[in-house]
Amino acid sequence: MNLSVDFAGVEMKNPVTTASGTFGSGAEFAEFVDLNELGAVTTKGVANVPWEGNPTPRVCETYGGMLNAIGLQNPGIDVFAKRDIPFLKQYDTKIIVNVCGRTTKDYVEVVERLSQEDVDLLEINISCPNVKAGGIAFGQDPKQVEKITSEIKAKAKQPVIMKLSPNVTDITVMAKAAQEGGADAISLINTLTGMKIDINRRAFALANKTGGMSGPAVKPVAVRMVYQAAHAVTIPVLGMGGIATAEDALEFIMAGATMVSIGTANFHNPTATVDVIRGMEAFMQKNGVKDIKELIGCVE
Amino acid sequence: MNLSVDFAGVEMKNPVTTASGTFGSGAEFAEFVDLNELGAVTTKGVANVPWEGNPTPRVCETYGGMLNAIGLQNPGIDVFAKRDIPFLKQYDTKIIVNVCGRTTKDYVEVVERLSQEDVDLLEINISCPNVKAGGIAFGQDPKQVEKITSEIKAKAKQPVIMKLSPNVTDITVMAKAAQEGGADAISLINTLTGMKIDINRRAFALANKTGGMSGPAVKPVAVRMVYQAAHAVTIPVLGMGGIATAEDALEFIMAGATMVSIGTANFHNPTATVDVIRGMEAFMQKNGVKDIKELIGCVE
Amino acid sequence: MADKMKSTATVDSQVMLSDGIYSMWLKFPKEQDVASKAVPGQFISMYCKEGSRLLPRPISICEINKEESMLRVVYRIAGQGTKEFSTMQAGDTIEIVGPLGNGFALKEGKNVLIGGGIGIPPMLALAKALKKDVTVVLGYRDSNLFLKEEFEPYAKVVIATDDGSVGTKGNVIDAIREEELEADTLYACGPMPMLRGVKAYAEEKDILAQVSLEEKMACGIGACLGCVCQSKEKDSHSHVNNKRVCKDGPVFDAREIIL
Amino acid sequence: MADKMKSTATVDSQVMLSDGIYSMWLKFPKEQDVASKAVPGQFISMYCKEGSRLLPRPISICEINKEESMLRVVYRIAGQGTKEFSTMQAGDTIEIVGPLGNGFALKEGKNVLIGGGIGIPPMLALAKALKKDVTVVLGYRDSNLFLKEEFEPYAKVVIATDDGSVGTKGNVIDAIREEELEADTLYACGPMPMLRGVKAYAEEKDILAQVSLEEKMACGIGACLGCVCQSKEKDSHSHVNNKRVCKDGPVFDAREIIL
Ligand SMILES: Cc1cc2nc3c(=O)[nH]c(=O)nc-3n(C[C@H](O)[C@H](O)[C@H](O)COP(=O)(O)OP(=O)(O)OC[C@H]3O[C@@H](n4cnc5c(N)ncnc54)[C@H](O)[C@@H]3O)c2cc1C
Ligand SMILES: Cc1cc2nc3c(=O)[nH]c(=O)nc-3n(C[C@H](O)[C@H](O)[C@H](O)COP(=O)(O)OP(=O)(O)OC[C@H]3O[C@@H](n4cnc5c(N)ncnc54)[C@H](O)[C@@H]3O)c2cc1C
Ligand SMILES: Cc1cc2nc3c(=O)[nH]c(=O)nc-3n(C[C@H](O)[C@H](O)[C@H](O)COP(=O)(O)O)c2cc1C
Ligand SMILES: Cc1cc2nc3c(=O)[nH]c(=O)nc-3n(C[C@H](O)[C@H](O)[C@H](O)COP(=O)(O)O)c2cc1C
Ligand code: FES
Ligand code: FES
Repeated sequence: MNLSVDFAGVEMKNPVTTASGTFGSGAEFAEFVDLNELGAVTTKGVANVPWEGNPTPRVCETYGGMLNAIGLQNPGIDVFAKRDIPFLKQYDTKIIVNVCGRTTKDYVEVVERLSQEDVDLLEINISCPNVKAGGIAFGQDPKQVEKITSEIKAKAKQPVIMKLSPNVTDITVMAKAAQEGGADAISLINTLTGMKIDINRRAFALANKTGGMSGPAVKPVAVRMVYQAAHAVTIPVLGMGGIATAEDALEFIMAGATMVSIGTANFHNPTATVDVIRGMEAFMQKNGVKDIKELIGCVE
Repeated sequence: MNLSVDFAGVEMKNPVTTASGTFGSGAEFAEFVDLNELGAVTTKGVANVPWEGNPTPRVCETYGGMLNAIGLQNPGIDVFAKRDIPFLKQYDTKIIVNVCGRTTKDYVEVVERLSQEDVDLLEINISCPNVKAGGIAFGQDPKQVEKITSEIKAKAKQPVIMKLSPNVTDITVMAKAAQEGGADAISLINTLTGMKIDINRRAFALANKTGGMSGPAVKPVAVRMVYQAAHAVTIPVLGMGGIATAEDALEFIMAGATMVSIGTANFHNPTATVDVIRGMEAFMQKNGVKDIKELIGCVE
Repeated sequence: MADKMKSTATVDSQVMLSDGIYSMWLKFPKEQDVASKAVPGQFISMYCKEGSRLLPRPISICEINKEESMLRVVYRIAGQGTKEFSTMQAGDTIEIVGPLGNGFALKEGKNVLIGGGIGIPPMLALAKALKKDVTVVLGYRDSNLFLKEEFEPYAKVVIATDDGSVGTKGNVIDAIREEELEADTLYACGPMPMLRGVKAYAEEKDILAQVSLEEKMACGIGACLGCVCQSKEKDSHSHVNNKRVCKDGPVFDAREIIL
Repeated sequence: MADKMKSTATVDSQVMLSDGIYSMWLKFPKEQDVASKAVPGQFISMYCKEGSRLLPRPISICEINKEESMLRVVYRIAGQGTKEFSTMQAGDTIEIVGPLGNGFALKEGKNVLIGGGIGIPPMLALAKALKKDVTVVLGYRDSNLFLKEEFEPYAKVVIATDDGSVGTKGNVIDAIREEELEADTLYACGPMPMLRGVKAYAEEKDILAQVSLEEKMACGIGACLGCVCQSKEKDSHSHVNNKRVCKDGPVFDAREIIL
């Protein structure tokens, strides 16, 4: 039985990674799962300098999901390179570094800095709904998507995954723009912008008013967008949004994703990542699937 | 205690109506609830001629919600006017007729036909994701929104509510376009486009491949869009998307909705509409709110 | 007006009949009349407790006990919802809406009831209601029969199995031909290929066939138009060639619908 | 590596202590070591069965029984999740992750423990662990006291109530001043205004105060950065002025954080 996939030129032992921001840099979850079992670890967004993030409350629960407005708190690329990369290098898993920024220059600075580091892929977050400048602003305009992609590609030593926002009218336009800009892959979905009001306090549940929605509730939107995007471009797709079980992961793969990320599920099941991998193996065993690649995009 | 609201010039005994397509024209639910208790009944979309709708399966369940691709099956305006309007006129509730079409001409034909009928408001569905022509195509382009609104307004005898699609990058642009076109109110959200794959059959759960997502799972997106839209326009907002309880309804009202619709909740609780009304009364009682209007948009 | 409601039933008993097939008796508050209104061929909408599963699960009525205000359902574990039901124990409560749909029209003459797989349960209530001249043809996959003995007091029982381990090897129509059963009316519930066979057989013999259909449902009461089947004539409700399985059915005269 | 896990605890007993306040003893499989690793001030993440509620509910450890592999939690019904917990009965199972967070540092000298409202429970485990020179100041809204008697074997107990119905009328700091309590270390858990008062009092008296904070959490284990509080110095993990309540806390030296 073969679970390995080639993702943008990187050989992964299986198609499962973590969704950026839900797994830190792996240290905390390493107490619950063996990181060696994962296809890759995708790290929390990192910028050129440390970011404070948003005031609290930063998270709240919603029906079958959650909202977050962390605001991309991160220690900056220097600390990340010194502390988090060496930590992850101890494990036999690929490293996908998620990059955030306020300006194109910010992004490029991080990407250049990472070109000296031994990491496998870069995931560029142009779709965070929780920061005022940068983030989602890039991800909602195809011209900007193409431009920032090509500027990053000009400097990047590792293959580049552009992470797209679901808060758009037509995801295929954004997927194509990323491809045009030279992206090696795309990942989606980032969070859907949402809001919760506490009617008893007559106040927003999050200090930031709006937050990004994730978890099982968003899965149908994510599967739809992965399907549409996978049919619009020729570069591989990293699918995510509400994956909690192997069945969920297989839905994304059958819709056209070459890899999948586990995000919010880690919060209600700290072993979700390895549970998904084992469940995929069990499904393949039961259904006589010899190679996971047979399933990628098999539902047309 | 006063629950009545003025919605686009129509006095409603309370701010609760039904979401189009989830309540038929009221006949089936009249066996479960007293329609006289509702602020208004909003009927299933009706076109100038009968529509067959989509092949089955047309509905499927998702985590905390559902997908539908009914495809706007309806008997056409003639049968509707002869059968459904007289049925609803037996009750002391307002009538909001939801209108669908493939071309602007289709919409205008229905609107003109309804100008002779004793109904209270028109809700124009320019946001149905489940039909090939018309529907959502209008609702995703601000120029089209404005144009179709003004053409409908030119013929309409009743106040016009434009029903907006959530499958857009910026809901405020669409809300403003509707207002520019002369809309008397806007309603949102229609369904989010989603997809489900049955991994065991390796097939789409819906014959139409994609469907519209509704139910509690979508509520945070709906509340966010209602808040944004209510702050972008001066016309009143009819809010919906995942409302199942009085608490949910109040969240929309505090976000800025003047009225709310109960949709998918009717399927898991046939008395959801009146339960919401009673729950709102109880909340007002407990919190010393004399007039529901005090709560509209109270969270800024 | 407003005389129907969601009812809270209490599980009176539940047993596993066969691999993955459960039988549950539900008891209703006397004043709610759910059982006394029920007729064979109708179904109830059963609701899950788990809040991530919102839509009703339509399940046919297998037996009706009006005196005790009880209904029996027999169901197969098909997914998470039926799995949830299968863990329920006597004394647990469950929300239901029903009885829903139209039920079978009871005819005079020779009645042949045809149940395939999980379409068998509704035939039991029907066999009991028809009382005389009843033959029931039950189609199973293999020798894991269920409910068979319970039919014996009310009907002549004929069996077909896919693997031939019991009765006729083949499908229910094969069994009818093999046993040379004569019928004035057929009543059928089961998988689509079986229903197509029943419809064709009825046309061949020029007899009436009432077939019970399945479709994915959202409201279960006729409001959402989720569960339609194609009808030959323009339906009087929809004015297109569509009938609602939940409200206009689930039982249809086979001549009226396209399978 | 990979030595922590989600544990399935069994409810050993549950009782209501006061209006809306419940006490539950959870028993863990011996091999999982949850109780034996726990220290006062830590918490556990409790998970709902209902699938629409996905995030953990952080609840402080109120008592630790290592011999029996049991932990006690005392919680108030604050919303749907705690309501779900309150319906659980002996024998029911619940999923938890823990023990989590850092716990109180046990100090020599005069220890004054301060609990306000639902911040009282963790003080019980602490009082038992500190053993000597323990005074506990408990702040309640009114005469609906809970846990008070359970402290008596381990500590001198001082009460403050908002309405003055028992003990000092006012807050816990009012009670400390009224009773002229001397302290080398304060340990506090309760609402934010109370913690601010404790921090100010400690600064005034130039003594150590350890305060236990609350914040909305998503992961509960330090990975998501959902639950931060503002720290005076740049934190060694985040390199900004933020500390994670779940991982770096919930107990902090009051001097290190901005309340
Ligand atoms: C009129 C009618 C009568 C029925 N009578 C019986 C019966 O007596 N015994 C029995 O075992 N089954 C019966 N079924 C099928 C039964 O409704 C499904 O097996 C059940 O809903 C599956 O639910 P689940 O949560 O286990 O499966 P899931 O696949 O997890 O269900 C997901 C969703 O799909 C719907 N769904 C799945 N399968 C079907 C289906 N075959 N028909 C309609 N909806 C479906 C569910 O209701 C739910 O909304 C009947 C169906 C209909 C329409
Ligand atoms: C470290 C820590 C220890 C705690 N110890 C106790 C205790 O011993 N006894 C007790 O009664 N309560 C305690 N709380 C508060 C308790 O976590 C909340 O009351 C509980 O999570 C509410 O859940 P709910 O589903 O009933 O409420 P809801 O309001 O429905 O919960 C919705 C979401 O908000 C979160 N939430 C709501 N209130 C709080 C809160 N005050 N703090 C953190 N998250 C919250 C919930 O976890 C959930 O994710 C503690 C909180 C923290 C952070
Ligand atoms: C708490 C939290 C923090 C996140 N931080 C980031 C981030 O730093 N960068 C990023 O690209 N996406 C971030 N995301 C988005 C996730 O990576 C993922 O796209 C989204 O949550 C959908 O997947 P899920 O439903 O499996 O969680 C974050 C999500 C959550 C819930
Ligand atoms: C089965 C079904 C049919 C619908 N049909 C229509 C329709 O005909 N016209 C329309 O404008 N919206 C239609 N909608 C959308 C709803 O009116 C509503 O906008 C949406 O479902 C969100 O609300 P909810 O989550 O409360 O259901 C339909 C929704 C469902 C679930
Ligand atoms: S399920 Fe709604 S009409 Fe049949
Ligand atoms: S809750 Fe995730 S870091 Fe504390």
